[in-house]
Amino acid sequence: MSTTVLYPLLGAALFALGVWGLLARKHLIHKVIAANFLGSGVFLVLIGLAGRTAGADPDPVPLAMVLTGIVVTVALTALALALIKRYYSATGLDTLEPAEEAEQ
Amino acid sequence: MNLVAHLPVIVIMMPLIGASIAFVAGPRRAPLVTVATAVLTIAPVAWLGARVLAEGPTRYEIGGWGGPLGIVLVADGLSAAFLGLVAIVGLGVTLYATGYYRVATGSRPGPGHGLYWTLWLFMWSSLNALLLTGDVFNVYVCLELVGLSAVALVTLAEGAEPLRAAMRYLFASILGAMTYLLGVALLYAATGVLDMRMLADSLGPSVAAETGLALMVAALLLKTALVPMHFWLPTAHAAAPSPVSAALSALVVKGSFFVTLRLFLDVMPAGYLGGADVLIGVLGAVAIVWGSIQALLQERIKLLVAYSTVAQVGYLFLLFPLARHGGEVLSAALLGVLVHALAHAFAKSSMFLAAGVTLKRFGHDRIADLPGTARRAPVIAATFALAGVTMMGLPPSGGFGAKWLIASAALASGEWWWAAVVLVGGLLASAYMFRLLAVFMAAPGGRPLPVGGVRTLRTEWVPLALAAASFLLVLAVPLVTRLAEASAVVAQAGGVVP
Amino acid sequence: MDPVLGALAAFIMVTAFLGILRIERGPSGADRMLSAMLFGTTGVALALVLAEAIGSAGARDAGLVFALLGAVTAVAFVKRAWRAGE
Amino acid sequence: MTAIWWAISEGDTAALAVGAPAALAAALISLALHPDPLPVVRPLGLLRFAGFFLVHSVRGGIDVALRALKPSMPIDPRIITYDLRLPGNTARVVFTNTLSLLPGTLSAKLGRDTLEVHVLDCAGEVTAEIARVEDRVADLFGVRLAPHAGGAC
Amino acid sequence: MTVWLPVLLPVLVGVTTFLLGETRERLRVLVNLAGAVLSSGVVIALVVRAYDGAVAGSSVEMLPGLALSLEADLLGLLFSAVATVLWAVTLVYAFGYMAHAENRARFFGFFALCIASANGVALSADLLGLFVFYELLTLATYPLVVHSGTDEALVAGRRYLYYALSGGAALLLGVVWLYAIAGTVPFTPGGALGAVAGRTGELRAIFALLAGGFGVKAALVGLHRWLPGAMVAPAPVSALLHAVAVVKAGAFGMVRLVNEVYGPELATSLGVAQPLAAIAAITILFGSIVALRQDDIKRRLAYSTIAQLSYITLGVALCSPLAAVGAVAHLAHHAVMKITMFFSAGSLAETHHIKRLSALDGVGHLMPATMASFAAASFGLAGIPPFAGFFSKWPLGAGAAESGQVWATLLFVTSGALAVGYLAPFLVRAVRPAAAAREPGAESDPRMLWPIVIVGALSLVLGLLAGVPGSPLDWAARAVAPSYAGWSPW
Amino acid sequence: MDAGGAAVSLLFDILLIVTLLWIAVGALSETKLFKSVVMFIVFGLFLAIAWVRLGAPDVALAEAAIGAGVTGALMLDAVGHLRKRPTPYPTDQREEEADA
Amino acid sequence: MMSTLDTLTAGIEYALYAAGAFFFLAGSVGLVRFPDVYTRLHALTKADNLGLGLVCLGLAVRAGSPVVALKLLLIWLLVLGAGATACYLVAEAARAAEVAPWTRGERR
Repeated sequence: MSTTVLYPLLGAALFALGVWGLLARKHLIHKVIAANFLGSGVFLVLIGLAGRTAGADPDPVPLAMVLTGIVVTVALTALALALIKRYYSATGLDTLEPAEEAEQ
Repeated sequence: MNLVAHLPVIVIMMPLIGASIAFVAGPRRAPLVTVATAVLTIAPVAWLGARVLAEGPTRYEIGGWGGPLGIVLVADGLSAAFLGLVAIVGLGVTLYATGYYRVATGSRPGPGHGLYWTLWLFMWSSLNALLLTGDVFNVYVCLELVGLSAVALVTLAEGAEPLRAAMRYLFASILGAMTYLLGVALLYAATGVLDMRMLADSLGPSVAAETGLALMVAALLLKTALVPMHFWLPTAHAAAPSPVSAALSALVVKGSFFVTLRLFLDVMPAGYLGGADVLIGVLGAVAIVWGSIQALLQERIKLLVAYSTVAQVGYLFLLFPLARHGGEVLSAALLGVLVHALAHAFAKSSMFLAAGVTLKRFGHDRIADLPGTARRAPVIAATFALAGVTMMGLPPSGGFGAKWLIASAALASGEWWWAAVVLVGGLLASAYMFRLLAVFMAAPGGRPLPVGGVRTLRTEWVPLALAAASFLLVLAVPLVTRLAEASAVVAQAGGVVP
Repeated sequence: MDPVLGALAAFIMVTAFLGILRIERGPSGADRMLSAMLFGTTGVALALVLAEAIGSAGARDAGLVFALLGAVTAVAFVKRAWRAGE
Repeated sequence: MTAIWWAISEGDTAALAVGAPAALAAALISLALHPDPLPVVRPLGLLRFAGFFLVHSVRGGIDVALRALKPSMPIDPRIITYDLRLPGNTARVVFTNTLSLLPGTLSAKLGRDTLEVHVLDCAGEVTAEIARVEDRVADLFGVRLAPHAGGAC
Repeated sequence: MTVWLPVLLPVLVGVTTFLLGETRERLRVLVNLAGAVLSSGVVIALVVRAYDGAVAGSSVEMLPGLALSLEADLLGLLFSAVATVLWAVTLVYAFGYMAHAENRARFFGFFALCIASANGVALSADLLGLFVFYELLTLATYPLVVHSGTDEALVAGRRYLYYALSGGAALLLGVVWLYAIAGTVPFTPGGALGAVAGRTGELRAIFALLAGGFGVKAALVGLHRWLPGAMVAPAPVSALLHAVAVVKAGAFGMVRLVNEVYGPELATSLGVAQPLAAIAAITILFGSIVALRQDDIKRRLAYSTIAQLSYITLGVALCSPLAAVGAVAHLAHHAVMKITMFFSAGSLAETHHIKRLSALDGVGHLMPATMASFAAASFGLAGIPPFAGFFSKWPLGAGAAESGQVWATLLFVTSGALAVGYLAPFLVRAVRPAAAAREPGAESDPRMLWPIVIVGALSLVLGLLAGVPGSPLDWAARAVAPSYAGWSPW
Repeated sequence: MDAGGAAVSLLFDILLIVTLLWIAVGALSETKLFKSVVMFIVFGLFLAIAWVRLGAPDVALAEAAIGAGVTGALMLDAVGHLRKRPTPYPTDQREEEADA
Repeated sequence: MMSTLDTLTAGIEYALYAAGAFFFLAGSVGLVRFPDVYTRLHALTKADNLGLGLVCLGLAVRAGSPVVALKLLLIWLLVLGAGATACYLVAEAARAAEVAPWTRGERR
């Protein structure tokens, strides 16, 4: 019972947190973490709303979606981290914004 | 084996196979592989289009599964039109890229040159999949794949700025994709299906389903860079290597728009998400004005062209408030938007490619420092001029056809203000395009233009050909009309001829 | 959920929760990594207990992965992230 | 290895069909990649070692738990350097890892022929304890070691 | 299909010229001249057929349900003939004038495209086609305006674009709107809007949009500001485009709009013709008075153009058949006369570097043939018989009086006097003894001189032959008559 | 399911959810990068527990292995990289178009 | 109906859980209380692993299936191996970074 309500709510909260982090946090690593929270939140909503509890007939669709989603998220995270490393090597910066101000 | 039954799969797999071969072939032979792939992809796309024209929208269930877990591909006129667009512009971009990334023996190979071919073909394949997929979850996967390869392509440019732009692009892309997936989650919880056709049948009044669809649409708007969610686009499109910029601005943005179109016209029943269509239209109008003004203020050609994309994308969204009226207004507006999407794709790709040549030849793309270009590089100037005419929507270009159709749909619906927006947009486009052309026409003023790089047939004439295609697109309007008629939505609306 | 197993799981979680204090206090990166490793072990326990409580055999496999995870992150930490004097 | 897979898949024979060849292949590959001949583990030694290990790891757990929970926290840590007698890398690694799980000791750095050990309480016959463990590991691999000289902390 | 030739031939010439490039001088001359002569021949053939009452038409579908249609009616052919024939003449002049200029391929290429667009404007069978070519004309003219690439030219070009494209946008809105309520609106003498005449509010707004759009190129006061600046273009451009093709496209649009879209009757009953007439009247006075004060020769001529163009607008806006005939005839007459003047101004500038009126003293002795031609054109413009201008101004004034709008007759008389005022100083100064000794350069290059003499002579000849069938006056009468049911010039 | 079981599982759920949220907020609001990353890894582990709790062991497996494991390792690697002294490119930030 | 044997197994099982829980608690407390990296590692490797072992044992008793029991044993062994390795790696890194071990008399 609690799973179908509480966990989607947790998912929504995590999603909101992720959006906030992605937009408000400056540090690139923080943004990546936030993006992952974003994903986790969505996955929780997916599984939670599917109402899959022990004993119930398992619905394979959300599971398949989440598994795909996790793989995609890891790929994106890997790309983001690789970019961050290159960016840092090139500029010594770990945020997007201050450099912009300097540029203008 | 029945080849016809697998056409959509072939359309998707062809570039993917090409990508793998290009990856294995190495930077020296990859260009050839890519050109071959681009040429070969045209055939199944054309075949698919012909079949759609002959037999109407078709569903393909891969592996014969169907059902919730199987992969369903849908080919209708709309997807065929966009697939054809991707194929033609894709071929142009590929040919151009072979000139752009010349494999100069002895000289330093361009950064990321080897990866370009693989990533580009991979993005092409993902785009084709996005245009063909028939269920909302696979849309998510395709969006992510396109985004992933697009970001990687942007970073092929050297220096810190492309990296910064790519990261901004990536974060926006993730935000969009995740929001979209959240929407899918809610929608699935509410309806239990993912297949677009089944969704169309099972959508009822439900808060969860409406919220889900709203989230999906919002995410797609972000991906299509509708103001105010455009912040990521100009830097990314301007910073990428020119063949990449062209593909991003011309094709990738259209992909997410295509899905929006699908959701609004094929999936949602009329009147669903009440008010959202008007809101989107208003944002589109704001985009036209705001993007054009920004374009007018830019100092560099590529940024100008990128902001022009922000503006031109706005026109696409004028469809939604007009679509409410259904009937002939919808048909005219849909055709107009379709023509606009095509015309803009041709014009925008040609402009980005020409900007790339400008950079190669003159070493920079600062507008103020390019007087006399019309004389030194008449083909480049002609490209910008022809493409510019389409941007402005002046007759007889494709852009004119689009604006005419949209404006007449607006006037027929009684909502004349959308027509006014179209006209104001055209004027603003003239302002920013002629600002550029005027500099090209100016006397060089004694300042010798540095001339570097090598002029090749491919790097100068391919953009010109694309620009000419955008200019002459009116000639293809009958074909586009037939394709629009063969799309699922217009079948409901009853013919496309206004 | 079996109350005993549920209580056990809850208790283990509380102990794991204590470990967060170590992340807060540090002082070095290694100290913080210890918390992550703690969660590796407690995570296995939690997974196994929950597997039993819910009756899902697959969950035990998850426990298996947890066990490896602690090692993987530790390796990554040591090889890539470790710098003295943080 | 196949047996392990059988346990992991909880007796699912279908999984075995996949697992057995995979496990076999993995074993062959790891053999092929390993240049040194693997030291042979003696079954009887293994049994003895397991008993020893279980008893001591329980002791180790109790020991550290008590130290942690006692308000006075009776610890007197030190790092000592221990001269290794065991030959061979595999045996040494097994020894190093075992030592970490046993009461009061924690391997900190495996040198060329020495092992730095962090001891939690320097009070007792720590070095002798370590040497005893080393003997056990040696027994596991069927190696006989010279007696350790012993020494205080 | 013949009706497409006046458009397609110049396009072909233009594209060929671009592709030939800068260096193939001879071939360029050959192609351009051949194209101009051939086009003129085609137009004349069409005219002959139209006089016989056979109107050639053709249409190509552009958008679904939306075709680009051409039709060779007499009104359109008048404009087309003026543009095409004068193109041939101007080409000869331009080969002389541009002999040492840069970027000649570009110049002649766009020049041909301009003529193609002007012919398209002339021969379009409906508002859509007219709009399409009207915009193309803007685009093709821009590179010519900024040809020199100087800052002055660029500024003038920008201003030209602002005005022309804004006008184009108004035009587009008007056309789309009109099509939305009335469907395709083919030009029909006497008006084509009978079916929707009841929607007065919308029709008024549409008229305002369309007249505003045409008014930009027709240089109605307030919308005229681009024209004087655009005179920085090379003289042949000013001559052909600003005296003939571009501005006349606007005036021609007005004629089509009033006579063949709304129809004189509807335009009067809607109350839209009268304000247009008033604005045109103000423009005439404004242009004439400002012209009086200009010292720069080309600027003086430019303001003169502003005034004279509004004769045409006023003529149709009066909705009197005779005045409309005068207006349409003035389309041709003014073209011939003004082109003579611009050619002469170009020769003066190019051969003797004279750009100001005050520097003109004694030039008549140096360039007698040029100045004689100039004089012929001036007499015509002032409305002195038997020069051509008289035969458009007379019907204009008479028509105004006939329809009871005597104020307009008075206006024509006044502006005739003003024209004398701003043109006489040219002639007076030309015959004055030179203040300083001039180098004996005499007449300009024959390639420039002969065209001047020919068009100058035409200013007189067209007047002398005004009564002959086929003269602009006769032609205009035939073109206008169908718009006024029950009216016949004979 | 008896009342006691329900209560216990509710307790467990709430405990888990609060922990997850707390760690997530901590990871994002933390200024020390390394702390954030460790918290992220810990978050991944707890999330895996949540998957187990939701009866999705396959997801738990994936989450633990790649969500926390691989991602965590990659992040640690990136954090390590970000501690090194950067070696900036030449100041020229144009795109690569400048032909060599 | 619960037989005596069942009661007995349940008793053993719960006792094992309790013991396991105790060691988990001790490990965490040690992690928090101990003064430096090395000592904390002691707590982590020994107490928690023992706790896990006991819990596994309890679960094995409960499951009553030899296969599951074997699997639990394997998992425990794996955790032991991984834990010990990780522990060694951290300790070695700490040594390499010259983190001085805490000695008695020092205040934290």
